[in-house]
Amino acid sequence: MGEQLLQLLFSGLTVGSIYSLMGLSIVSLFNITGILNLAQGEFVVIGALIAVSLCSIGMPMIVVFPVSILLAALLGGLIERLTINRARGASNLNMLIITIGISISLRGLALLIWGTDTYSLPAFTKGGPLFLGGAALNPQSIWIFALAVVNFAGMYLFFEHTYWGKAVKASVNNRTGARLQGINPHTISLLAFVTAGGLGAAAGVSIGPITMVTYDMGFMLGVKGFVAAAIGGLSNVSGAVIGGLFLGILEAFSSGLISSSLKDAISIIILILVLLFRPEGIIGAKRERKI
Amino acid sequence: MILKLNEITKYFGGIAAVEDVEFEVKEGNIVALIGPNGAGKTTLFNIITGALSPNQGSIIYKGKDMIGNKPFQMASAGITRTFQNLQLFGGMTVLENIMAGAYLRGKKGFLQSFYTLPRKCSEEKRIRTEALFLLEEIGLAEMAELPAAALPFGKQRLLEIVRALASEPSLILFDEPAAGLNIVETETLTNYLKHLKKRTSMILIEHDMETIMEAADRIVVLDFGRVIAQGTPAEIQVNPEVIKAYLGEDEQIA
Amino acid sequence: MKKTTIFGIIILLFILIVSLVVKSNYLFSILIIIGLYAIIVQGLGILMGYAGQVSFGHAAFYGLGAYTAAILTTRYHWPTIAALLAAIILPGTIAALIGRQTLKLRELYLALATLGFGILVFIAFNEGREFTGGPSGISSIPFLNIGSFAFDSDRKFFVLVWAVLALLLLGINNLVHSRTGRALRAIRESEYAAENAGIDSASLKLQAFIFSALLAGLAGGLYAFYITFISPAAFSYHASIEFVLMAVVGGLGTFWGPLLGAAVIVALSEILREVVPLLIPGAGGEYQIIIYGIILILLMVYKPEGLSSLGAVFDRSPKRAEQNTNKQ
Amino acid sequence: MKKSIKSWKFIPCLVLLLALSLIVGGCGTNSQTDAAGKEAYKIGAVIDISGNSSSLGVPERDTLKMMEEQLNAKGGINGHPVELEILDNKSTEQEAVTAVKGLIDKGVLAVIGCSSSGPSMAMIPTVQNAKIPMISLAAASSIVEPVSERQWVFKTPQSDIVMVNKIIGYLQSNNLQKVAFMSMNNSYGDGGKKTFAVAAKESNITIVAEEKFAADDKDMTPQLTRVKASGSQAVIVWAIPPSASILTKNFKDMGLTIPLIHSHGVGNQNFIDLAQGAADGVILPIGKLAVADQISADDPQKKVLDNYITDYTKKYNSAPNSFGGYAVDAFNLLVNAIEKAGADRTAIRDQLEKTQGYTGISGIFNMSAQDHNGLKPDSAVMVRIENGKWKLIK
Repeated sequence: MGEQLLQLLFSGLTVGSIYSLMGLSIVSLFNITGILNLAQGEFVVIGALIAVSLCSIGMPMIVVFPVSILLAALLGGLIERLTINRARGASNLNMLIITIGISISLRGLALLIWGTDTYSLPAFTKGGPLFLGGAALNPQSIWIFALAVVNFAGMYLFFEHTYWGKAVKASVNNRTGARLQGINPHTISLLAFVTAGGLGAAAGVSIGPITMVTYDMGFMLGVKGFVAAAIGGLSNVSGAVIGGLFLGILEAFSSGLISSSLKDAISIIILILVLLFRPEGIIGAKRERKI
Repeated sequence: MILKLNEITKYFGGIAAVEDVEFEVKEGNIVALIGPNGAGKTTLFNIITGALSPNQGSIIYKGKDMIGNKPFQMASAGITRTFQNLQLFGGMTVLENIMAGAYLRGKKGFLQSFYTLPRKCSEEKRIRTEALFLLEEIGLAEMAELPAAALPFGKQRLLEIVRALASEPSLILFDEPAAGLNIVETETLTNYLKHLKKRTSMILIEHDMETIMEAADRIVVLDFGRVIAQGTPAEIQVNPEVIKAYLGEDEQIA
Repeated sequence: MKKTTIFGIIILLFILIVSLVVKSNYLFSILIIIGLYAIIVQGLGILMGYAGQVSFGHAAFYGLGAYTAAILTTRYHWPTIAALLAAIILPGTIAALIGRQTLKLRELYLALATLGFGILVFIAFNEGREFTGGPSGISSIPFLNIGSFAFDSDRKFFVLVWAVLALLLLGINNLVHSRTGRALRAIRESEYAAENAGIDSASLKLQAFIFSALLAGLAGGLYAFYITFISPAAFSYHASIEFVLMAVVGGLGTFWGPLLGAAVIVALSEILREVVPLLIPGAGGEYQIIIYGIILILLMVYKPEGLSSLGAVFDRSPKRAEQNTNKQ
Repeated sequence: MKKSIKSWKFIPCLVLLLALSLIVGGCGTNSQTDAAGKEAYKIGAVIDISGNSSSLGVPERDTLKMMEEQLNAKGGINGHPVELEILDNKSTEQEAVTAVKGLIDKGVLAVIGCSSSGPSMAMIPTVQNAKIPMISLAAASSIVEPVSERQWVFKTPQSDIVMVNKIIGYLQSNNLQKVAFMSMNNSYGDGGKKTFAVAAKESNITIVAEEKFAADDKDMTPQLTRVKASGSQAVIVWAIPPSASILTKNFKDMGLTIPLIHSHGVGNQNFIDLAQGAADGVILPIGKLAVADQISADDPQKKVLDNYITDYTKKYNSAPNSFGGYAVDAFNLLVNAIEKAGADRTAIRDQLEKTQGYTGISGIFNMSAQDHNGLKPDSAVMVRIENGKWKLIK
């Protein structure tokens, strides 16, 4: 039984790290621009697919990783300039729909270039699973977890401990104030999307070996990321990580111990309960909501 | 007596925004609420209209304690208000603003509205006529079909006042109705308020002393959330405490 | 002559002419689908455009309507018209049960909660094998009939759906210009001020939510009786998002918006299916998706107030969109 | 009320609808004739080219295009060229219905499609009403059963029961009586589960664990953990890639050693590639296409299979899979029927029903008034994956 629980925990941590990565990107963009980006999953997919192509021409993983990030970051920036930037001052709902449009277009682009096939990516390190206490752990899971930790640490330091991070966070609520502080919201928005593209690709390349890559898997990843972010309180970096891990572990344990068919239902019910009764997230402090 | 406040106290994070506030409004009177910024005037309005619930105290309106009622329940009891930062229904026409303000004057619900042609409906006709009458009275009739947001600022202030009036309330709370108005507009407003005394009682937050002295029957002075004086304009004008706390040494009442 | 009368005549003429002139079942089926979606989006339009509440879960009500109609007729052999009635009432009841709590949430939180509700119902369709047939769905649903008259052809069904739609348009026009409609718009413009005018905003929002669920259920029931086969796939959150797109693309808070939005989104995908291969030989669904996405983005960037504003050059209530974005 | 309805606003709306009717109506009227003046035979296809089932639909579309070219290059049917119009249903039921209505309006003689069960089921009432022969490329047996309500509907893929019987046979011959069944939570997995449950009961095989996963799940370790604890002697999985591949990797990672039996849903090279070595040892029933190089030279299907593989590989530079094979059979069955029946839908239907001994990719078809699929259990074989290749289990 102990072995079984440990196995479920490993599974939960693996999937949870993936959700955390998604949640982190979504939350960081939301913190900076106030936009809930429904196309984040597509950034992940495009990043991973770029890596697939690079791998297929024989590039080693150590090169593929930064190059895909760079290309996806460029794409993120390009998209921001072409869409978000041109729709300044649009309402939240309209912005949300623009990101839906981006997500649809990117999915079509992926379908056009890479087709409907599923691809896989090579793991970062060779070798079979590790066995800890009788439970198997895929080494790639550790990489994903590590990436989530690095992302989290970076964002946490940026948003909470640098002048710029705090300023940027404040600029969401107060554009004029931000300008007075010498922050140009349009530049910030561009940088935010560049980062979102890059983070997406980083996530895509590292989860690819485990999840495989299909052109249309982005939306589902995005939805899970939202659920993770919402469980964590939507504007809170540590919340997104904990929300993601919580969601992953919840899914693993509910399908391993209760029923695999109720797994999604259980996590959605938790989401709704959190939204209704703790909208500030499972860890956030009680405070007035702004949105 | 239409309204009586007893020991109204409200804390925000341990700090009292209003404390032990007590005063009365007599029927057909205009009571002016004055005091420096941050004295708790708007907070008091929010409490009277049910948007905030006080930590203690009672609001006796027409003999009944109204604590715990929500704003819409206060409104249906007969208390409406205007806002310091205008809260017009900007996308709706001037006429629609008034008709929306007259919500309580109708009865038709969701379903009935769905299957009744508005122009076949006598209630609708009556509300429209009444709304047009109100607009005419204040000189906005020819702008009835314009979107409210397209009016000049002064007219928007007037519109909000008329909207509050449209439900035929017995008590209206005006939050700085003269703010941002020019001299002519302020005078029109003052006259209009006096004219309204026949229909309703009023509480008025205002900084423009001329308006207050001219229109108010009684004045309540708030400072740091407490009532430091109340009385007729003449009494307040000579109250040394008020002059010290509120008007300052160098300001004279005209 | 009153405008409502003119409107009535135009729409009746439209139904009459189309039903007499058109021979293509394909065209009928497109018009039927547009009509069904327009019914849903009408309700959603009241909720979003007037009460100012977004819902990303309306495919659930649509699906509940469809499943109610399908299960009652195939398993319990109810008369179809009674089943249709139940298909309207059940989603409305569920909306009433969940609405009060849910509608306390705002904007993005409400969007997420309704999305979650939609996913839950979708899971229920998949897992409730005993009743719903699971992922394989329910087939052999009868045609809708009233007495011995069955709506068994596309032409008859078109007339039915559009007649329902016309009545709805009329009703909604009444509603919007009534006391209730003004109150709903007032809530959207300034909830606080609306409350101070005596409008019980929580209750009205709930009523608008229930109303939109009733309409989605109605469309769902009609859909089941039209396609005569249903499976959960048609009621996933993709459909919910599509409905929101239709509402926004058409123009929120406008009279023609919902119909226009439904027509444009459905027609766009049909037209792209025909036109894209002509422009780009050999092109398949890939280009359609990209073009569809790009059109959506362009529209939101350059016409955020929706398509119906294109026809409203002479509209006397301009600057509506500007107003909305400027509000805090 | 005077500005409540701006009736002139209806005009753009009306114009739009009418324009739409002209555009789509106009497309239906052109009909080509070839140089010899013989009118083209129109065939329609509604395929899941985009959306969830696109991995099925795309090879089917490619195959159909290739078949059309080949046929017309050979001079068509009795001198009539064949005009095949392929529409995308985006893997949705509603779009499948509108698409098939469009095709019927354009006067097609018969319809091929759809790739998956849901859209196929949705099209059935329409083709039944319009009396148009339809050949589905989806597996669910409910598409053609009961035949009394599906006179106009045929299908080419083997029914689940064909594959299930193969698996049961394998289990029995290896004396495996306690099994776990895992399925994808969609109509494919659901169909397999139902069929297997019935067949297993008849053969005294106990299902000790029943697990499900979503098509887009990223980790099936929790489900496998339950399977591991259940003490089953073999695991049967009804799924398609990528989830089937992820499951296989998880299975290997967890160090499970009991036999892993998949369904024909993983019958393409992609599955093996994705599982990155973990697929070795997997056993599955499959159409003969995947092991065409291993079946004996005197197998009646050998030549048909080899031809298709050669042609497809030449044109598209990749090996065909069984989905494309379903399209080959559907197209050929239809061509054979039209050859005998001419441009008469009822006659085409009758001829389809009378199909006897057609040797196709998925097997030898013998249709009848009771069987609108016509494939026998010998149309599938069991294979084991060894070193990334299918290996026929003799």
